[in-house]
Amino acid sequence: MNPAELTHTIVFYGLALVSIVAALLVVTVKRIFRAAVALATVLVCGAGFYILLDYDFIAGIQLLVYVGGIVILIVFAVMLTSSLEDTEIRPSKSRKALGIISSLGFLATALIAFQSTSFPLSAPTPEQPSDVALEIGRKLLGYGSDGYVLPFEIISLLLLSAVIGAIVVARNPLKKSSDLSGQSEQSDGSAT
Amino acid sequence: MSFVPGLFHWLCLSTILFSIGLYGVMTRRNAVGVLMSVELLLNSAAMNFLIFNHFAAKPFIDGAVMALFIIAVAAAEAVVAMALFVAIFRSRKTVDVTQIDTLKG
Amino acid sequence: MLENLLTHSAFEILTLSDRAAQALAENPWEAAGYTLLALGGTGAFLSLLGMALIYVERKVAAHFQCRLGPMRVGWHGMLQSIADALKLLQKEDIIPEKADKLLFFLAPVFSIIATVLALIIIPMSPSLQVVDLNIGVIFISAVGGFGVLGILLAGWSSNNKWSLLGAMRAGAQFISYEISVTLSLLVITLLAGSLQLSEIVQSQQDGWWIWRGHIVGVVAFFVFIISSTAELNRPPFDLPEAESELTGGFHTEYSGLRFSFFFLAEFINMFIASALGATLFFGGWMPFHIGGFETFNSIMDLIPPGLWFAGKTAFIVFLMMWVRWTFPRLRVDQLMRLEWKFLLPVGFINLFAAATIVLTKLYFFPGQ
Amino acid sequence: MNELANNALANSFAFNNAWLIPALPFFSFLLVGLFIRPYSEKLAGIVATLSVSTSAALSLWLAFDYFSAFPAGAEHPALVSWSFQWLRYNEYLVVNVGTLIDSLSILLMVVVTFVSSLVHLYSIGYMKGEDGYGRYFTYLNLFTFSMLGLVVAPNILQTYIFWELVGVSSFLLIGFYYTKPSAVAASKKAFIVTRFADLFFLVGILLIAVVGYNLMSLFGVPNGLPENVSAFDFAFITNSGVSTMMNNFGILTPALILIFIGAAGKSALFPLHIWLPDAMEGPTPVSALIHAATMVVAGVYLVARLFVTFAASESALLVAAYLGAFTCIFAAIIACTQNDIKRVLAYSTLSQIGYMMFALGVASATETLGYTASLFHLFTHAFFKALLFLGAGAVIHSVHTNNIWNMGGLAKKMPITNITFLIATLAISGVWPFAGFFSKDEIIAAAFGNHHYVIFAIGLLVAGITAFYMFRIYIVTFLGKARSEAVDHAHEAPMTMTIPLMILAALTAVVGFIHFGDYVSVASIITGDATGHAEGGFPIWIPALLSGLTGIGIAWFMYGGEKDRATAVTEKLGVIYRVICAKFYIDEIYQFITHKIIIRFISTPIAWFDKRIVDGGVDLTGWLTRRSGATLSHLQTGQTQTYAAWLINGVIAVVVIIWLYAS
Repeated sequence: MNPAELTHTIVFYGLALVSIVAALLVVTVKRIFRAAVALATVLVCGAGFYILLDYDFIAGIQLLVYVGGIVILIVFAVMLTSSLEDTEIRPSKSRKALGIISSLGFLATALIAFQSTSFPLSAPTPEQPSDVALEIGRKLLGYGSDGYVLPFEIISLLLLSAVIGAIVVARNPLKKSSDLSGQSEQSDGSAT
Repeated sequence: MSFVPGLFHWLCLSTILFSIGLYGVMTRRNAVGVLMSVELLLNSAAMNFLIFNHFAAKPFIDGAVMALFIIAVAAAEAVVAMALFVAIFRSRKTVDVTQIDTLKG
Repeated sequence: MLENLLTHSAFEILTLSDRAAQALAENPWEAAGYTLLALGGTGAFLSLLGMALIYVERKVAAHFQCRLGPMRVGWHGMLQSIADALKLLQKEDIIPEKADKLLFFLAPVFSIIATVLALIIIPMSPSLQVVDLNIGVIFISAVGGFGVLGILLAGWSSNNKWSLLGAMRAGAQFISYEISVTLSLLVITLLAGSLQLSEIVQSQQDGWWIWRGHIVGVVAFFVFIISSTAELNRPPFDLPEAESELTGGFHTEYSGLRFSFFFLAEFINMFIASALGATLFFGGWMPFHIGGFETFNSIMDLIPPGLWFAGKTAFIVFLMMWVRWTFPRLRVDQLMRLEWKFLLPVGFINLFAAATIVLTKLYFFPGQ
Repeated sequence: MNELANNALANSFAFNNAWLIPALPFFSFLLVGLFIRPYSEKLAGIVATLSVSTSAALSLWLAFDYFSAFPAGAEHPALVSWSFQWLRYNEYLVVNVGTLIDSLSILLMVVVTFVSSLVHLYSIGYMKGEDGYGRYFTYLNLFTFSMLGLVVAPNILQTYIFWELVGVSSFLLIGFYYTKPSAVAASKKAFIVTRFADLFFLVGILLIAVVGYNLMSLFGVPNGLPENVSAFDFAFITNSGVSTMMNNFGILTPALILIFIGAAGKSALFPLHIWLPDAMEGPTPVSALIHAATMVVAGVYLVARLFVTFAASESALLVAAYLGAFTCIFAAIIACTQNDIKRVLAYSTLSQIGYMMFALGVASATETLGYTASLFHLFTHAFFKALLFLGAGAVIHSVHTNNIWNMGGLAKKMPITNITFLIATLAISGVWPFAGFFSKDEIIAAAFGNHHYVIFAIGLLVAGITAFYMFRIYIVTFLGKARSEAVDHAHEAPMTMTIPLMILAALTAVVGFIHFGDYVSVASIITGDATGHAEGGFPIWIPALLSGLTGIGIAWFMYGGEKDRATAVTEKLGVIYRVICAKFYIDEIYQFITHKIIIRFISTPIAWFDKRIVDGGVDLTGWLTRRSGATLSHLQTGQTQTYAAWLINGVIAVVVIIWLYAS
């Protein structure tokens, strides 16, 4: 095992350990804000995994969108809907058992499936495209048979409608003001 | 079996994360917690795309594109979910999913 | 070596991580040495730079207000910052009883980590850069998220309504202005055709993007400066810590060393934003070049790249301080209106214009 | 086919765009009904009238072009000027929608559009100030469209569709005063009775189509027909080879009798006549349109259209002949006793339709005078009967009553109406030189010429009765003294009403002189045989005219003088009079049959079956669904996480099952 491979292996297992522990914290911790921090950890580890897989660009996007956007949104949701003293009530025994059985069942099924399937791996040292970001850009805007311009546009529409929908759902119907920015401030204040 | 991470190791990792997410989806009482668990699921799904892209189709980049799409969908989902939580909290003063059962038969 | 420096085309990028990787193949101990050097160097740089910036800020503020500022400790108060640091270290570390202690502890760490992560990819000179990620631009806006996460943690875990309000303001402000920053970064990415910071610097060897990209570059620069000032929570966008309303905002409950972490992070972030602005718009360590004017360019090359970088960064830092002591603080609705109704449309139009310019090669000195 | 004449027609605008004739009223129906009516009622009437008048002008143009290309006495081919495929079941069962142009359809188009446009014009004055003025014109347009579509149909299925549309629009028109219970009842009665008859018609069509299709599949397309002929086309049905083959299978007569029942329903032959007198509940111009020129002659038109086929089946024609003759005398007798001016006219219509029908019935493939006579009578009758109705409408409009015994002495008050009504009365009574004389004479001659002496006798007798009852109402209405105060306030109708009257009166006076047989004869259908005139050796017009004059004389004797001789006569007749006056109790017999027999012995058990078994079954399904839903709804816990657990475990179960199945 050469030094590069060794570091690769060590980093993988280290990150895996951290992310699994953090993921467990996400689903079990009683204080929801701590769960959010654990989630951020999992996602950052995810970015690390992507770098290990040679997808630096996706890792950057993961950090940008997940940590810079989604986690902050989740934290906002936490802030708007609960307070520091709130701790979550434990789930009922039966539900917990159901959850454990289902997730372990899924894990077992999936692992057996992986074990019993032979995947068509690519050649030992294949060439990755030199500039992944450039290639992804070409793919996203390509409208040939292997282009993704249509899904790309649909995703844009999805995001737009999600944003508009979120504003419509969350705005306070009692307030007549059309000034959204002022309104979000007021709902911030009323929720705390 | 070698300890150098190969396809199987990576798949194990993503599956474990996915299972943990499933457990969270089924047991979390706080709706925001459920949302976080769903993010775990999405994250491990995106990771699966990249894993297979890396191990099975390295000269191509489609798995990465899919991962990008998943991230975008996750963002949209988080936005809508947050708006819904705020609206639900405003009307019911709780985001405990076990208490939101108006559709009970 | 000197010859190499004189011909600008030979600015060889040799980052610390590259050297570590090279060394790893030969001698793992050397690699460990480079890693330690990077960590230690960054830490030392961080604290020194922070203190220097605090001193500068105080001096600049004082002179804007026709005062002298610190004068007692050292020559013209040069050692004032060190004295302040010593004072902070000695202070009692108070943790509120009802705080979430784990998160309360983590919050300043997050802030500092964010600054360190951002700092390591800034190319300060051809040979002074810790790592040279090929997704530098994305990375630097991604790690910004950690900083704001730290602020949110601090606000939440303090269990204080002022802190919470400040944190939420910070979060909203960051998410909003992040879009504009990214849009203006994308303009330069488009012009330079790369996400890697060192390549962006190299792409400016015929001239800095702020004037090679003429209108688009200038607009992007101003959008960048305004939005990053807002992201840094610096006045006039300092609503998250507005003393008059929130008694300090998210760091109300912090004291001593932890408080100094936030304080330090804030100033380092200002440096990072300025350095990024300098790198993207003013060519980073690239001397002032004009495409085709070989003689002029080689004269300019006589000034070392590190000095160029320091000068440009200092200029932008001064610009930010100038802004701070010139404009009054905005209201929350004004803040949001500025972003969503002004900067965002401008940013989009600018990005579109930049794409057009790149396609039609209307910028100055298109590739020789 | 005459190529030269065909070429002449090829450049004719009216011929090439014959579809416009029915389409114009349809477009106007949409336009008026949807857009103009809500905006301006007055404009609705004008637009509707203009569109139908344009149609009338177009059909006159078409007639001119057609008869220029194929002059009098020449062969008159049937041409399809425009058509498109609407439904295609298989190669022999194709339904086209198109316009068939031959002398018969041109005759009907001219009559329908002409009378219809005059009725439209008349209605502008007559309906003034009524509620639903615009709606009225919308319906009128729809009705005109339906009738025209029926007339130009090149295949029997299109005929059937428009046949039903005529039924619907007549339903709407008869029930125009839908706030009046009697009008509602009358419209329902008309619709149900004709609909009942149409059921037989449809069965007849399907019988012919199925048999025709099978014949073509077995033996190929008959000689003399194009390859792409469909079993629905008139060209196919009237083909002599086809009718011979169908006759050999014994299918022709039943099918034709079924179709004839449909025709009898629309043409109100006994015993399906009961709807027509009641249909007088509609506005009087509607009666003029429906009962003079259009709907009731649809049956005659249909039989005439299929005449060649009917001629191949002796019995079907005999049924038509005797039923027509019976209706003829039956309705005439009832007409003598009615006091409602419109009802008298209605029964007179029945009687005249009877004439037309038996005239068709007495014709045969070789003795075709009856065919020509029937259509000639249809033609003249359309004018004088429309005139009579419109005149009656004018009278009613000014006196506000239908009862002739409340009128009298109107001649001086309404001179134009009086004169035109008199002309029409003379025409229907068969007095020379008015139109009725010629056509009725020809019918009676045809009956005599083809050795149907019973029918000939009936025809002569009815000619007299017709003259009697028509002069009865004329004398009572217009002559003598005023019998009520309403008459004192009577005044002449407005111009929009008198102009149609005058036009119709003029036509009634002259159309009899057209040598009709040259234009419309069976020869135009049966190719090659250009004969059509079976002149009797004996001048038939003398007894016919005498019969009519006798009737007039009796009427004058009974009602013309100062004395009330009529009462004495009715008293002498006693029971017979009362039976006649009650219209032979036909309505009561229907009532008895439907209520006492059908409802008690058929409908009640079926209703029980429907309510208990069918509805019970449906209820059982509903009950089962509701119960199982209520039971299963307990699975619906409202807990999203339980659903998630179900989902995941379901997926795992499916995967496991697939594994087990695969291995």
